[in-house]
Formats: sequence, C-alpha cells, structure tokens
Amino acid sequence: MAEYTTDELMIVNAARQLGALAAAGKSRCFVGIGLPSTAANLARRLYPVEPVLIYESGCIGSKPTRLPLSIGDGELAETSDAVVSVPEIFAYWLQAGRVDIGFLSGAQLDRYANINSTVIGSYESPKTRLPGAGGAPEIAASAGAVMVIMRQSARAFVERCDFRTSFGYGGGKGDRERFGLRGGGPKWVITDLALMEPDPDTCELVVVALHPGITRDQVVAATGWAVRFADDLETTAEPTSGELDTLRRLQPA
Amino acid sequence: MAEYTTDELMIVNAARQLGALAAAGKSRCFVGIGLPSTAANLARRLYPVEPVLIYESGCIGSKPTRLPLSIGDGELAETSDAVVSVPEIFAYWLQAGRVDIGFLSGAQLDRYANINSTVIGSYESPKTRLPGAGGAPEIAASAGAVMVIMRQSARAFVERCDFRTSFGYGGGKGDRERFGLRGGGPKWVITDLALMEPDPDTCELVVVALHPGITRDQVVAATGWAVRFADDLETTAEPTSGELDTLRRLQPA
Amino acid sequence: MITSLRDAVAELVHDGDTLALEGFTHLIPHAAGHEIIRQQRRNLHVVRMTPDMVYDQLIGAGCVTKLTFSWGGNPGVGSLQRFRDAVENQWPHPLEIEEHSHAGMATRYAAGAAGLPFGMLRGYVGTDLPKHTTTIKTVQCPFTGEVLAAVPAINPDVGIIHAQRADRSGNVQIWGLLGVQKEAVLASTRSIVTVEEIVDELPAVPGAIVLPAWVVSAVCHVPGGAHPSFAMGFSVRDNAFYKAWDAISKDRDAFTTWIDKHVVGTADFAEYRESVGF
Amino acid sequence: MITSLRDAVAELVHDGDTLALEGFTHLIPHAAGHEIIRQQRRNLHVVRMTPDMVYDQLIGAGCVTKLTFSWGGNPGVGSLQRFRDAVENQWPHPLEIEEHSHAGMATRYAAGAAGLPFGMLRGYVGTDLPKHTTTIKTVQCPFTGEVLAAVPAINPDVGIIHAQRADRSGNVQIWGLLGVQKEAVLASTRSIVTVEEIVDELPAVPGAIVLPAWVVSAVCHVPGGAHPSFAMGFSVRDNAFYKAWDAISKDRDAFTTWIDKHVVGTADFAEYRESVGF
Repeated sequence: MAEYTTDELMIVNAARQLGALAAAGKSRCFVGIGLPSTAANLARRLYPVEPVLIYESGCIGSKPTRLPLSIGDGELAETSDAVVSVPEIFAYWLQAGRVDIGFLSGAQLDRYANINSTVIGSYESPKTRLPGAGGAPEIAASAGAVMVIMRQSARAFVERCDFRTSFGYGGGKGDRERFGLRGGGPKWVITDLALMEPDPDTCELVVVALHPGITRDQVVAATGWAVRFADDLETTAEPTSGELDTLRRLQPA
Repeated sequence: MAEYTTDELMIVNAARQLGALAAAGKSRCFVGIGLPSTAANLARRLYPVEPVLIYESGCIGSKPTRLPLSIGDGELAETSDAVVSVPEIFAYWLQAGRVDIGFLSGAQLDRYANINSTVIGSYESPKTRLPGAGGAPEIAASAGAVMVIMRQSARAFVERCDFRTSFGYGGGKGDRERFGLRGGGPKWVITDLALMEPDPDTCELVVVALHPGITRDQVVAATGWAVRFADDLETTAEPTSGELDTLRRLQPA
Repeated sequence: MITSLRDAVAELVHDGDTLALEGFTHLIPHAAGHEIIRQQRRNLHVVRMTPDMVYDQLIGAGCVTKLTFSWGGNPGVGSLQRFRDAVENQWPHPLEIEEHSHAGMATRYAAGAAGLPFGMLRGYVGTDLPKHTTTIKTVQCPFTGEVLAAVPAINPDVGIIHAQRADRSGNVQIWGLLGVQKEAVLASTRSIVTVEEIVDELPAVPGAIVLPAWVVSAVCHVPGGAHPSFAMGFSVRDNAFYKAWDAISKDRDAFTTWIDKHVVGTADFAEYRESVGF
Repeated sequence: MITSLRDAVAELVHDGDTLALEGFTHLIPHAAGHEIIRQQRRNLHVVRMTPDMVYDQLIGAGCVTKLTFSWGGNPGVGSLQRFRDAVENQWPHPLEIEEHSHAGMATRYAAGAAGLPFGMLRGYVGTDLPKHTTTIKTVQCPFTGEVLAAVPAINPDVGIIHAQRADRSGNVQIWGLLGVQKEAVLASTRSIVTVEEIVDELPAVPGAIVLPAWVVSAVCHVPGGAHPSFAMGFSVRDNAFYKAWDAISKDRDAFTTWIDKHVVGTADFAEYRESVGF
C-alpha cells in the first residue's frame, strides 16, 4: 500500500473528479493557487480530456510544465492560450458563465456550504483577521459548479460561519434561485476525511464517501453540526502509485 | 497668390488652429477620416508641437506617413503608440476626458452648433437617410472642445436641425451645464466662407473672420438664420505656399 | 470545429436569427455575408456598428428585416445605397432600424460579453436618439446621483468575424485593429470565424489576441474572406472596390445583376474571387 | 517626465493622498513603496486588490490610515502579519478598512478609468460584505428589472506601477500578466511608473500594451524595482524572500529593525538592493 499525505489524498480525489467532469464536457476550471491548481494540473496529466486552466491573474488555457508557486508566476503567462487583464477575466470570463468549475476553501464552512474566509470573531474586532474575499464571492455566484477542498475539523466545519464570504446554498434549497445566482453552487466538498455532496432535496451537505481507514465517528467528531451520512456510503479508492508518482513529479524539487 | 481649393482653405485654417492648441498643451485630437484627419496630419508636419492623433478605430498616437483613406487603414495601426479595442477607445479615452479636441461635421448645423447627421425630413419617413451618429454624440459630450468643419450654405446652416444627432449648446448658454456635459462643446466652426465662434454670453455662433475675398453678404446668403458678425471682424490669412505644398505632399498620389 | 463556410452557415445560421458580423473597417467578414445570401437566409436581425458594404449586400438581397447600427455609410465614399433605399423606399421590403451611437453599441457588446443585462455610458445626452430608439434609457448612480445612459446588452444568436489565422484546434489569433470582434464573439450564443490560414502553431505576434477554441463554434479557412476589407499582414484594403460599389449599388437592377452573378451565381468564395477578379 | 524616484515621490505623493500601487503578483512596485516609507508620508489611504508585502510594509511603517482591498494575504505563504496586527491590535495605529471582492475592485478601477461614477457586476450576492462595506449598493436594470451590485469608481490621487520599460519620451511598455495596472494609471489623477530600463525605441513585444507618455506623470529608472515580485523578461519571483517575510513581519521589533536597516537606512533602491543582497 502506497504511503501518502492527506494533502495528496485530497488532491488525487479532486483530480479524479476533474477528470470525470472534463470527460463530460465540463473542462474549464477557474483555479486558485495551492491544492486546486495542483489537482487541476494533475488531472491534465492523468486523463485523456485535459481540464482547461483559467487563473484569476488573467491566464486562460495555461499549460504549466511545473507547478506555479503563485497565481502570477511567469510560467503561467508563458504557457497560456491567452492572457487578459484582471477586469476582463472577471467580467468576460467568470461573470459571463464561461467557467465550468470553480474552487473554494476557507477557515469555516457550514452545512449549506457557505464559506468564511474573512474573520474569526466579529468583523469589527476580529479574533483572527483572515485574507478576505479575493475572487470567492463571484466564483461562488457564477461558476457552473464549485468544488470545495478543505481540511475537516469541528472548528472549521461549523454550525454557523462567523462571516459569510461566499454563498453556498444560504439557508437551504431554493436560496440560490431566490438570489438570482446563475452558477450551480458547491457540488463537491473534498476533505482529508471524506467526500460530501449536497442533498438534492435540502442542499445540506451529506457525507457520500469516507477515505480509506476513516470511520464515521471520526467524521462526526470533526463536524460542528449533526452531520448526515448517505445511505449508500462508499469508500474512496486509495490513491494509486501511478497517481502518486505523477503528482510527486509535478511538485517543485 | 497661390491657387487653392475650398477644401484646402478649410484644412489649412483647421491646421493652424490645431497648431496653436497643441502649443497651448491641447494636443490630443480625436479625428474622423476626411478633412479632420487631413488637417491634423498637416498640423503634425507644420508645427513644433505635434497633435496626438486618436482614431475611433482604437489607434492612439498614430503617425501615418501617408494620409489614411479610411479610419481603419493598416497604416494607422502600424504607426500608433498603442492600439486598443473599440469599447476601450470610447470608455477609457474619450468618455474619461482624455481627448482635448474632437471634430464634427454633418448635413445641418444650427446657430447653437447642434448638428444633424441622421436624417433630412422626418425620422420615420426621411427624405434623405444620412449615415447617422457614429461617434458624434459622445465626441460632442466628452471632448474638451469641438471643432466643426463644414461647407456653408443656407440648406446646411439652418434655423433648426431636422434631427439633433449631436449637442452643441442646445438652446443657448447654460444648457450644457444643465445636461451635465463634461466637454466644452464646439469652439470653432470652420467653413469654406468664414470662421465662426460661440458668443461667450449667449453661445450663439458669430462670424469672427471671413476668408480672403468673401463678403458679409455671401455669408448672410449662406446662413439660414439671421447671422451675426463680430465687431472686430477679421480676415483669415491666405494659405501660404508652404502650407499648400506640405498639404499636397500629404495627399495620396 | 474546422469546417467549410457552407456547412458552418447551414448549421449555425437560421432564418429569423440575430446576427452580428463585426470588423471595424479591418477584417470585415464579407465571405460569410455572401454565404448567407447564397443560402437565402431570411428575416434576419443584423447588428453591426458600421453596416458597411457587407450589410448593404444582405439588405439589398432581401435577407434582413431589422438593422441595429450606429453609422451607415460607405467610409470615405458616401452613402450606403441599399440601406438608404430600404429606409427611404422600403425596397426590397421595409427595414426596421434600431439606431445607436458608436459608444453605445460598443457598450452594448461589452455588456453582452460580460453577461450583464445592460451597460452604461455618458452618452446620447441632449440628442434626439432617445426619442426614437426605445433601447436607450437611463440609470442613476447610487453614490453620486448622476444620471447616465443605459443600453441593453447585445447577445446575438451568431457572432461572425474574420481573423488572420487559427490553429488546428480552432484557437483563433487576431491582430491589428481589433474593433469589437472579441466582444461580438463572446456576446453571441454561437460563432463563426473565417481565417486567412490554418497553422500547426500560432506564433506570438505583437498586438495579437487569441480567442480560445472553446468560445468559437466553427472555424472556416477562407483566404481573402474579408475582401474588399483587409487582413493586416495578408492584404490591403481594396479602396477602388469600395468606390466602385457606389455605382453598382446605386441602381437596383445593377445591384441585383451583380449579386446574382458574383454571389448567388458562384458556389463559394473561391469562385467569387475568380468571378470578381481580385 | 523622466526623473528620479525620490523626486517623483517628493513631488507627486502627499500626506493624506489616496494611492494605488498595483501589480497582480507580477510587477509589484516595491521600490516606490520603500521610497514612500523613506519620505515618511502619513495618513495615506492605500488601495490595492492584494495588499501583499508592499502594503504590509507601508502599514507597519505607520504610513497608512485606511486600506481598500479585496485579499490581504502573503500569496502561497500565509498571513500578512503587519496588516493583521493593525486590524487585530491597532498597531502602530488603527487601520480603517474598506473591503471588496476582486471582481468588485476590478470593476471599480475600470469605472474609474472610464470616467464613470460607478461600475456594476453580478457580485456580493448573499455574502456579508455589503453589511460592512458601505461602498456596495445595488442598481436595477431598466430593461430587465434585474438587481445588480453597484460599486463606486476608484480614482486615486496617485497610481503607481512598475513596468518593463519606457522610451525617452516616457511611453511605457508592459507585458506578461497585466493585472489592473492600465486601469490604475488611467483612473488616477497623477501617476508614477518605475521601469527596468529606458530605451530609445520600444520594440514590439507579443502581449505588450503601451501607456502613452501623456497619461503618465513621472517615469523613473529603477532596475529590479519590483523585487521580490518580478518583471517578466527581466527577473523571476523571489519566492524565498516572500517566505522569509513571514518571520520578519511576524514580530514588531524584527519588522521595525528590518525597515530601519534596509529601507529607512538606505538612500535609494540601489542601496536597498545591496543592503538586502539580491
């Protein structure tokens, strides 16, 4: 059995999903730096239909040969089909609905996949000041679907976010429609313990699969709300040595 | 005495004004094709401070070696400091107030320098359908000042335009301010007979100079309203052979 | 993706569609216009800042029932005769017009490309255009109280442009005067791009933009397809042809004879080139 | 036009000004930030999508009383420590913040560049940002009735960017990731551009834009002036420096010692380079 880190586990599971989506014609990914960029670049190497990488720095169709360390690395501009201005990438590409898959993460996530990346504590006197919104509110609004990649813990997976930086399903089913949001919202939450997906009837996040060796109790302990499990709960496949080898060759030396 | 056409007379007078404006720091000209483009290109060759030519096709700082025949000639793009898209040229450059001098012409002009380039007759059943607005309404609104170059006749210089395509001074002094227009409006009307300028108190166009050999009666006959003459009516200087030689070398063979 | 212009028009352009054939003097997609005439599309709403010869032909050939535009002349020559005849005399049939300014049209395309329902500008103030054009309204700034012109987004069914080249995947490269072509393609539901050449790799060119293949429905190899407009790096504007068009288009019979012979009477743009001789 | 950075900052940047130092990861004008610290400007309102290390330094050095931004982290590293200390502990003094999203900030710069009082976007919907940020309002489409987010234009007193090069007339050429630099300069009343080199002629470069000299107040020759950010074609991003910044900036004394030694204690950016050693 191959050894792997929890980051590698999350990346491989995200890449698999991206590969399946690309094969189904949903290939345009609006990627931030970090795990999403790594997952998308891994999927580019593993699957016959490559995701199209779009970075908020204005790069469209980037094909980096090594992983970028920042969203603005020269490598991204040099290997892109097109480089556009920041106003254009948000207006003509993300807002116009040309992005199939957006990625989000944050310090807190609630059962309806609303996310906080702004402050812990009150806004006026925060306990911890986080970086803030960045592209998140409009990725959450306009991407065809959103993938969340985030480590799971009771502090992070909370009953209620201290601040709502990006909108998942609000208070439940129908809220996205009520607000006139055009994107589909979060469809997959990939954690270091499990995969979660919104219940089609309520939009509440439900655990649909556990990673190998993870128990229900571990997930319950790492979730700040009374988390539900799917009836047909599955176990994710172990990262293969092929997946891990490709991933590790991607990483900067 | 040099022989010259009335087009050459108007172009030389326009170029002189542009040269004086450029020397006073008002050098950015938003030029259409035809007489304005020719006048601006002539001024570039005659005066120490060159006008900066901006074309609505997106060319900024064009320095054509020969006169362009259309606003989109390759020569313009090749000799420009920058080429931008059409949405950008109107939004970031004209609307933002970066143009010192705009040019207008048309089929009809009234005493307050409002201009018609849309229809003769009624809009619904026009006697003559003209090309329409193009860039004119926003040049009239946003250019620091506007120069009108237009042949004078009682049919063209009318009491009232059949259609107001671009706004000069509306019904008189204060109307531009009332409408919140940021540009200064038409400051010079150069015809084949005379030069006109708005009266500072009323904004009505007043003849300030006659071209050599032109009489007041000719101007009165060629104006559809009771045209006024300045107290210190001047006569424009004849086009010099230097001006005419430079102009004729500009023209395509 | 890469297909013949005949197949692209047959598949993507339907009777009753709203079309935008764009290109600002440079890169006007004349070959595509001809193919639409050949395939006898009808009841089209055509949108274009400068209708130019390309829409003069479509209007005169009876394809068009509505025109949205901002400047309808033959640049540097004079009137657009078929356009005038349609507006003044309803020939070959009445033509509904929706008239804007250049700035307004550019704003409308940009809003369409950005997925916004409208765009705004400091425009139309004090002019008679808003009296006749229902798609000019106002919006108030919620911060300063200023009133600005509002115009609805343009989202054509099909955006059609001509470009210098594409690679074999269908990525399109354009340089020189860019006009509103990017916006026209991005604002449209479907799009057709005719190109001067199709190459293995797109070499980097100063001033060039690239439209990724996935925003383009069809790429068609049509060398010279902008004629008498031009493609920077490949051809120059045929000013003589623009001047000659005035006489051809002034007379209904001369126009119809010309269209029948050179457009309807030819199988494709290559035959048109031979027929017209350029 | 072409002047030293010291003179440009002395002349163009005043206490109490609103500044935008822009550059999206690429081309961040660090040298200009240092010179503002050296000249002890105070009470600044600094605007930037990603405050980054450049504003961490200005904030920690006590130059800033208000920050308008959309993402305040050290990209790929973690927190922006001086920014956090100012917001969480009011050190060195309270910092007013005006917080937006990237899309909102980009829209605000574009509106500023276009001479519009506000911009609009499909943004902020369902988030808590409008509860805390008074510069997020709504506007209704007069055609469809849809409600969109409205944000006011940003029009800084001074826009400051770093670029690859300028010619001797002051025309500025930029390529690679362009960010919002064009908008930041065009939206500002005055502007300063530091460049890697000054040349006789600007050779055409694929992907490059040019800002004409007449929209720029001052051009300053400051090779490496983006460090630890980079200038495509001249340098690469100094990722190690970004990582090292975390430890330097985490501690108030370590930060102050660093600023005093390398910024306040050096005469200009050339001395800073020697002092820091890159």
